[in-house]
Amino acid sequence: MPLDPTLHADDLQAWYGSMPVTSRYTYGPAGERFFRAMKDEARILGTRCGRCSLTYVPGRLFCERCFDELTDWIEVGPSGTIEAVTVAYLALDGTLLDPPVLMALVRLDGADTVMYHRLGGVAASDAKIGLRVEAAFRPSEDRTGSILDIAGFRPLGVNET
Amino acid sequence: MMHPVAIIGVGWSGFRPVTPDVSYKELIYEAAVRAYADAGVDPRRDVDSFVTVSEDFHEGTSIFDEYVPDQIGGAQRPVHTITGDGLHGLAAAAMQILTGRFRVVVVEGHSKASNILTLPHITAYAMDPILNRPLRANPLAVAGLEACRYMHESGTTREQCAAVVVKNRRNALRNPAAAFGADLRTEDVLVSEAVASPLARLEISDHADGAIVLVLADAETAGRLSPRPAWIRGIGWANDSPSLESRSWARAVYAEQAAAMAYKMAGIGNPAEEIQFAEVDDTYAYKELQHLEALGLCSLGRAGPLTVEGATAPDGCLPINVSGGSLGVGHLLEASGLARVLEVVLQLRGQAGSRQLGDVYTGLAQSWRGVPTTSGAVAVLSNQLGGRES
Amino acid sequence: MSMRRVAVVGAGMTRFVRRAMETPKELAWHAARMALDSCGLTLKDVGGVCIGSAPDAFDGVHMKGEYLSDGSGAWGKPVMRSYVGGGTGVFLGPHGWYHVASGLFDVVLVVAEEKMSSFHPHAQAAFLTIFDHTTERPLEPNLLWIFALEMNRYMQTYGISKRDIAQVAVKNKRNAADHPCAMLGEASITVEDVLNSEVLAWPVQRLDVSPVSDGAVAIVMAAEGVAERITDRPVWVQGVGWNLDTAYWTNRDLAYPEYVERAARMAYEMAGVREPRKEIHIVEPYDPFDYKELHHLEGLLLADRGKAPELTAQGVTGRGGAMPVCPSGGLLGVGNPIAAAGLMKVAELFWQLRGEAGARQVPGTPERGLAQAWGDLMQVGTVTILGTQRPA
Amino acid sequence: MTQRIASYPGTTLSEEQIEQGRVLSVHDRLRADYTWDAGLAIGLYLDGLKAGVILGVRCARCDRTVVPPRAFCEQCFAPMDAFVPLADVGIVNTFSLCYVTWDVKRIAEPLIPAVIDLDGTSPPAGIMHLLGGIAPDRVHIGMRVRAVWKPARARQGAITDIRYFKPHRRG
Repeated sequence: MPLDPTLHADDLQAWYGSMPVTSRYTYGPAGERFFRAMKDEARILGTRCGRCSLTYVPGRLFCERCFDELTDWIEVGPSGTIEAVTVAYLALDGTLLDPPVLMALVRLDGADTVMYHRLGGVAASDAKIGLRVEAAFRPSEDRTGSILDIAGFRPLGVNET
Repeated sequence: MMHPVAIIGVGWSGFRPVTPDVSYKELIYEAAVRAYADAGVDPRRDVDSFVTVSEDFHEGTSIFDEYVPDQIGGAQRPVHTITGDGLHGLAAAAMQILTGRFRVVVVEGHSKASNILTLPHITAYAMDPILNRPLRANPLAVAGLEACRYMHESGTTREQCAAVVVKNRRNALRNPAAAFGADLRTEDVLVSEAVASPLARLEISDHADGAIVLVLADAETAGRLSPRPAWIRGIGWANDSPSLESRSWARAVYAEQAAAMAYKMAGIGNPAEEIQFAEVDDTYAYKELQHLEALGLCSLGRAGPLTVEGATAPDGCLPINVSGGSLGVGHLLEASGLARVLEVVLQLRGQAGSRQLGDVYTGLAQSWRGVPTTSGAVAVLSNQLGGRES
Repeated sequence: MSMRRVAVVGAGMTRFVRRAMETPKELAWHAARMALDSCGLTLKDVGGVCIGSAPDAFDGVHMKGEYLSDGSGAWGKPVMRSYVGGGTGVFLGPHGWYHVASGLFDVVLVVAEEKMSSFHPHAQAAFLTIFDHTTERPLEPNLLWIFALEMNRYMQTYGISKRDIAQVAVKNKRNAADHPCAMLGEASITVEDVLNSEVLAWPVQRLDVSPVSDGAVAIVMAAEGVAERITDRPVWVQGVGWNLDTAYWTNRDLAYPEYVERAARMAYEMAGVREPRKEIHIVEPYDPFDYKELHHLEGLLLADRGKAPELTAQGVTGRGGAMPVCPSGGLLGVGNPIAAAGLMKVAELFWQLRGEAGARQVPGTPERGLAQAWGDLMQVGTVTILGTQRPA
Repeated sequence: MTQRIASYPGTTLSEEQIEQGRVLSVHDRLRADYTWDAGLAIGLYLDGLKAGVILGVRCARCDRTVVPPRAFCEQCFAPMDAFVPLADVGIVNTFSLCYVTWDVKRIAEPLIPAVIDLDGTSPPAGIMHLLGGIAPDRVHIGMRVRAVWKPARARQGAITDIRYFKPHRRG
């Protein structure tokens, strides 16, 4: 006969624990070049795949579609167009963000892919697909070679389109 | 498929928001015992190979493969882990049988999501550590962005998304295994608090605990053991780009490609006509609509209106997620795809109780691995070997 | 139904290094690209992709298979990742085999990758969480515990000395001096060096252990009829086998790896091998620790229990011996980026059986080789048998 | 490799190149916290440890008694029959002298992990734990050991309720 499965509520136990995972990531050759350009010159670089006529931004070492190595680096942006936007109300730990954060997909002028980043300087109600924006870089002394070297994307000035 | 493969046994335990009375091993063991009784096999004698699906960070253990064999009867047998959805595990099992060297293969998937205290942090760790993660956004923002783009290009409205929630959670009321049955109105969904616009809280499936085990067999064994085998007429799986930057956002290209592979194998030329009912991924309400269109079950932009008109209700012309889907049953992490397959098998056997659809002989199950992946799989099942000519 | 035969037609790999600059995707791409180039194929020719990679904790990415998919050539293709701990790399043999033998794919690209250096500061700490979270982890075990416990039991049961075992480290690190991708190739290493190295977890000392590494390896597998058009020397998959023992490793006899024997018998049966010691001409058993090569040779039925050290002492397992073992240089010499380390052994057999192993080429004309990996809690055996002869 | 391949990709870095920023890098830490349901078998195992008892479990079909307990027998797949309190005495099946902590810090006094086959199990079945109260060089496979428990009030229902196993003379 099987084990007596009758457990009572106070018999229930759980063991608390966590998985210690601490990481350090190097950028690879393409990441090195892309983020150096962001850090040192506030420039956004992509790589172009001639075979697929496709410009990846940020620039990559290889084309995922044809596997060619990508060596043709070109500058793109800093202005671009919103292709999707969301108002994110929850932080990573599930607590409410006040104010919420706007995240967007931005297709930079000259790029065939989008950049996933924060959107600022615009009311949520005005943040729509098609809005023209530009990258707002942090001051050079605050740039470290990170995606955060761009503070976020802002609507283009009134007269620029 | 040169040599037909059938699902001859199904077993599950759960699905409930919490399962504090059982360890993951006991939860899986319960499902396995049911599956083996249903199939009429003894795992220690009759099963040639076992496939399990899991992800280390969902389990809280590195190399979780270590802890899978005992509770499915696989100790000292060929057992391997696929880090994918249960449908990827089903594909791995079917391929082994198709080699001709394995007659009976078992697939197992489970969720103990209630034991995970920091799931959003873990999901965020799947994002690119250099390009995306430093932005520290909640991964639901990726779903919000996809919903925004999909609704922009398809014309789908929030009301149509809300109709999916109402349908699936009402379907779940007739599924005794479902955790989140409810009788809601679209207004309830629309007014629920915004999470990542346009997604509101009730449009996001909650997680549940549970385990599912399926027993697959070759034609000869299925014929011998099973009164009503569920034949796998076609199976397919595909990935779009894993990067947020270069993937397709409006269309679920992974589902289009996985379906094309499965339909080709099943000899299905017109899915909208030949697929009678389907269980598709609805991790978020808009995904059911996006997936219906990607699967060719209706054209771009039509899934929303069809849902509001009741075409995808149990009594509609194309019943979708009669089980309740993830919204109604609960999201089962890597076992989600197996929950979709489970309902299709029960329907094809006529064992779906008060949810039973009428005369059904060909159904489809589709899964997606969730944010931030573009990984999906499709299986086409039938209770007739050749699939009745429509 | 006669089984659809499958062959390896191409292979490629990166150097195994201590701290790679490349991202995991880029490491996978380098190996996959080289494997396709080696047999003149492009991504268009690839039907499906099989990825093998071990703990997500190392590369530091959850659902790592998805993250690696573009680097593995899986854009817009069917792809899945198999993961059986340390056994993963050689399990890619069976995994790729059943993709092709099922009839679903004519050509599959099989890619193994590991970047352990992304776990900071030291990859070994990631292994705490392989132990049972409730009944063992609270004791704060170090990964070395489980190897030292097994090594000690093996030594005690068969009366094997540290010196017997150190020969393996010397043999493999010297062999690795001829491997262009090796981390720890060392032509002049001696048994004394191994015996005098720092004691980590007795009886395990520093030079008994393979290094933490980054790297990627890829092979291309194709169905009969396609393979012969791709290369005039396809190397056939003659046998595959895998076996997973109970998780309760403290209830098992650690002196003998029964799961390796079961996996080997499965592969021998498929390959029609009745006398392994005669019919296996090259062996690449898993050697994350030097004693493991001996332990596994016995599990593979290629040496009597407790007698593998004698074969090593007699030079039988040297590169010029009757049964070369780890001519590649093994994990001890080439390096141990876990999943990639296992597939490196399969790639070594591919190059050896085609006479393309350069300075590592074993003499004569070997026709059949066996690669084996081990993993989990002293618990999984994976075996791939390759041969120049097309299976009957 | 194939002689045709001239050079192999993969560039290695030194720790200094990264730490001094000559090569870019970014750090991260996974927040992964869990409460793992112990369930029936391990729930009662932990209860037993709190009460100063090591519980095994018995399969009548296979006529074996094993530890740690499990709800089913992995050999015959039948549910286990009964919990069996075991003596907290056993034999060292194997051991190690470990001079490195789990997070790779060097320690002078070694930890002595061991597999201890407990009396009352059949065939002999062990658990992993630590040895103590003995000079490292005197530890040997086959020696008899007994559990040293934390005081009852300090026990919480955990494997660490046993501090270690120390040498034990018979009787």
